[in-house]
Amino acid sequence: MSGADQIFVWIGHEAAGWAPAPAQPLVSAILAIAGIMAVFGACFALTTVAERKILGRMQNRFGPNRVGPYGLFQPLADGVKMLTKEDIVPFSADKTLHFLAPLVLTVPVWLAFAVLPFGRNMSALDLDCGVLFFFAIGSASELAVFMAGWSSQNKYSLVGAMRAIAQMISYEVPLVLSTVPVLMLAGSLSLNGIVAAQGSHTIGGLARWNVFTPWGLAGLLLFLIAATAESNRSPFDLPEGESEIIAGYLTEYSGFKYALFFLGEYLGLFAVTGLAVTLFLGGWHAPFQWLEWAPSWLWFGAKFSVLIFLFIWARATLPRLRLDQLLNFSWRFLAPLSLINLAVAAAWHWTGAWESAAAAPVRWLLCAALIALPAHWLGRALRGRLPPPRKYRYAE
Amino acid sequence: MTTPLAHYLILAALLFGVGLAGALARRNAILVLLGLELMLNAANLNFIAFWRFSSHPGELTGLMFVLFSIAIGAAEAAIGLALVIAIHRHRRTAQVDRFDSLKG
Amino acid sequence: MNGAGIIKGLVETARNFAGSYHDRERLTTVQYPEETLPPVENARTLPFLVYDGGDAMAGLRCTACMICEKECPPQCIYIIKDQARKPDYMGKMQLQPKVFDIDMSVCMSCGICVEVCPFDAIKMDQVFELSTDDRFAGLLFDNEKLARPNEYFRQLHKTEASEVDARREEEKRKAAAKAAAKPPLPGGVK
Amino acid sequence: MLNEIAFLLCATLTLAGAVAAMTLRNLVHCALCAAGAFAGLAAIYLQLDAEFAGFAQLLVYVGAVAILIVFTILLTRGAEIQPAASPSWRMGVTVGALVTACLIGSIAASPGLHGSPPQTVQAPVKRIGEQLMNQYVMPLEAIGLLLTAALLGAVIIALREPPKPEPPAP
Repeated sequence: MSGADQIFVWIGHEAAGWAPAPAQPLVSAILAIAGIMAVFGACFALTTVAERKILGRMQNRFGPNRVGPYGLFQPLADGVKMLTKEDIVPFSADKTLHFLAPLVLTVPVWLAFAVLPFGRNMSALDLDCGVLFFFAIGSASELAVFMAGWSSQNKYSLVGAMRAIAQMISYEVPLVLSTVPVLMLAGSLSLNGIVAAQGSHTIGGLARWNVFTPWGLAGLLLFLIAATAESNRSPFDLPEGESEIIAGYLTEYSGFKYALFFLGEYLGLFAVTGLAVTLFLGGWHAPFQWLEWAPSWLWFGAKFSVLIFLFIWARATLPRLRLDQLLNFSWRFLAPLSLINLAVAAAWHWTGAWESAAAAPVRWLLCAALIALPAHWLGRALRGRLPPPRKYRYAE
Repeated sequence: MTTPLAHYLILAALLFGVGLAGALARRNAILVLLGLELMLNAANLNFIAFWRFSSHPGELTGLMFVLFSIAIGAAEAAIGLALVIAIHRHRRTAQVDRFDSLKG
Repeated sequence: MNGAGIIKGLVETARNFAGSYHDRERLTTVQYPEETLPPVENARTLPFLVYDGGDAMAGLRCTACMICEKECPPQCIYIIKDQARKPDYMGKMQLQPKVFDIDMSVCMSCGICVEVCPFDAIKMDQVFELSTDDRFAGLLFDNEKLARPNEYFRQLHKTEASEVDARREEEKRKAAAKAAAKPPLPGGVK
Repeated sequence: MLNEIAFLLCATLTLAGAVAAMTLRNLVHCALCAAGAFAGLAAIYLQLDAEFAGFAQLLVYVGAVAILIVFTILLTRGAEIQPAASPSWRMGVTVGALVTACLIGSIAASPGLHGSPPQTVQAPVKRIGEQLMNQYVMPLEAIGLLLTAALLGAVIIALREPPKPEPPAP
C-alpha cells in the first residue's frame, strides 16, 4: 500500500485530529462532505465543457474554445451567465413548489454520494444497506420532477414531467433488477462489501470483477442503458425533447434554479456512474494484480471517466426515441432480460465448482449463451412490433 | 437513545387519529385512501417502536411485520387508485358521496 | 443482430472524434474573427454610393432623382436635392443630392434601390461588421460615409462593374459622337 | 438530548405533513405533504435503528405510492380546488379525536413505557435476508403472489374497456 493511496484518508485524519475530541466525528464528517462537494462540483464543471468539446469533435466541430486555454474556463462563463440571469417565476405558478422543486432534486442527489467508496477506506458512510439507500434517495427525484412540471402551470412542463416520471418508473425496474445479481452473488447490500467481493484475483492476476462474467457484462449493459434513461440523457431525453415540448419540465425555469436542475441532472449521472463502477467494474480495484501499486482512487477515477465518456459518446451517436419505443424497450426488452440475467447469475453461482482450465471456458460460454439467446429473441420480438419501415412515395 | 417508547406511541396515535379523521371527513376518494395509508403507517411505527424496545430485538419480528406491511400498503394503494380511476371513468367524479348507486 | 446499427453509429462517431484531431480538413468551422471565408463575388449586404474620379462629393454619380427613395420598401433612404448642378459623365448637367442618408438599421438588403437606379449610382456592398454602440446615429450613414470610388466597386463585383463601365463608355462615346455631329446650340444645353 | 431534538423534528415534520395532507384543498399539495409525512416516518425508523425498514419505506411510499397518487389525481382531474370537507366532517373529526384520546389515554395509563431500550440493536441486512428465507418464507411467497395479483388487478381495473364491436354492416 503506497502512501499516495491513503493520502486523502491521512489528510482527513490529521485535520480532524486538530479538533477537540468530542467534535472530531463532526469535523471528519464535514471534511468528507466538503471533499465530495469540491471534487464532484469540479467534476460537474469539467464534464459540462468536456461533453461539449467531445460532442463537437464527434460532429467535426471545435466545441467551446474561446474562454481561457482550450475553452477550459467555459463553465465559469456559463456560471456567471446563469447567476446573473433574471429569475422568472410565471404569474400563475405555484410559487412554493416552483421554488422547492430544484432543491428537492439536488439535495438528495448529493446524499447519494455518501455511500460510494471512492478508494480504499474512502467512503463517507459505510451503510449496511448502501444500495437500498442509494435507490431510496433516488426516488425523490421523481417527486421533484413532478413538482417542477406541475407547479409551472404550463402544458409543456406538465407533459414533460409526466413523460419524465413514466420514463423514470419504467427504467427503475431494469435498473434495480440488473443490480440484484451483483447483490446476490456478493451476499451484501453494502457497497464496500461488494467491492471487497470483487477484490480477489484469478489466473494471470486478472481481477474478479463482475463485468468479466457473462451475467456481469449483461448486467453492466442493462444498468448503463437504464441509467441513461434514469438521468434523462440522450437518446432517452424525451422529457426535455426540445423539438416537441420546448424543454419539458424545465420550460419555466431560468437563472439559478435552472442551473440547480442542470447540476442535479449531472450529479445524478455521476452518482449512478459511480454505482456502476462499484457494482460491476470492481470499484477502486486495479484490473490486474500487478497494477495494484497505483492509488486506488486513481483507478476509480479512471473507470468513472471512461463510463462518462461512454455516456457522451452515446449522446453524440443516437437519435432520440419516440415515447412508445421508449416504454416498449423498457418493458418488453430490458425488464425481462434483467430477470433472465438473474437466472443466469444463479446458474453461474450453481456451476461455481467448474474452476478448472477446461471447465471454466465452458461455464463462461454456457452462461453467455443463456443470456445472449433470450436477448436475441426478445430483440426480434421487439422489432416485430415496430411498424414496417416508412415508404416515401416520391423518394424513389 | 433517550427518547422513551411513549413518545413514539403518542406520535403513532396522533398520526392514526389524523388519518382516521381525514378518511372520514374528506369526500375525495384519493384523500380517503391517503388517510388509510397514514393509518397503516401509524401502525407500522408502532411495530417498529415495540420491536426496538422489546427485550429481545434480535428476533426481528416487528421489523418483518413492517416490511410485509409496507408491501401490502403498496398493493393496496395500487388497487385503490386503479378503482378510483375506473370509477372516475364511469361517473366522472372522484367524490365518494356521489358513488351512490350500485349500477355503473 | 441486435444493436448492430448502434455499433455502426458508434464507430462512425468515434472515427469523427479521432479524425478531427489529426485531420484538419474534417473541421469545417471557420473561426471567424481570426479567419474569414474568401469573399464571394455575388455577396450583397448593404447599399453604397459610387463616385468617379478623386473627389468623392464632386464625382458622386447620384443625381438625386429620388427613385430609390420612392422604391425603398422599408423607406430607409432620405434625399434632399441640392440647388447646384454638375455635369455627369456624358457632360449633361444633372442635379446632385445635398443630403443622402441611409438608415442601415432599417435597410433590409433587398437591393431594389440598385435595380431601379438609372445612373448606376447605388450598388451593394459586402461589409457586414457594422456593430456600434450607438444604434441610432451610429447606423445612420450620410453621403460622405456612403461614398466609395468606382475602383472599390470593381474590386467587389468584377463582372457587374466591367459591364457597367463598358455601357457607360459606350454611352459616353455615343454622346460625344452626337455632340460632334450637331453643332452646339447657342446658349448651351438647357 | 440530541436524540430528542431529532425525534421532535421528525415528529413535527410527520405530523405537520399528515395534517396538511388531510386538510389542504388542493389535492396535489395534499399528496406532496403526505410524501413529506412518509419521509419523516422513514427518518424516525432510521432513528429506531431500523435502517432497512426506513429505506424501504422511502423507496415504496415516497418513490412509488406518492407518485401513484399524484398520477391518479391528474388522471381524475382532481387538481382543481376541492371542497374542504364533506357535510359530515364534524363527525369524522370527532371520531378521530375520540380514538386518538382513547389511545393516548391508554398509553399514559400503561406503566413501563418510559424506560430506555435494553440494548443497542443490530439488524444487519444479512440477518433480515436469512430470516426472510427461513422463518418467513411462506409469508414472503404470499406477498409475492399478492403483489403480482395486485399488479394484474390494477392494470385490468384501470384498463380502458375495449369499444364494443360495431355490428357488421348489412
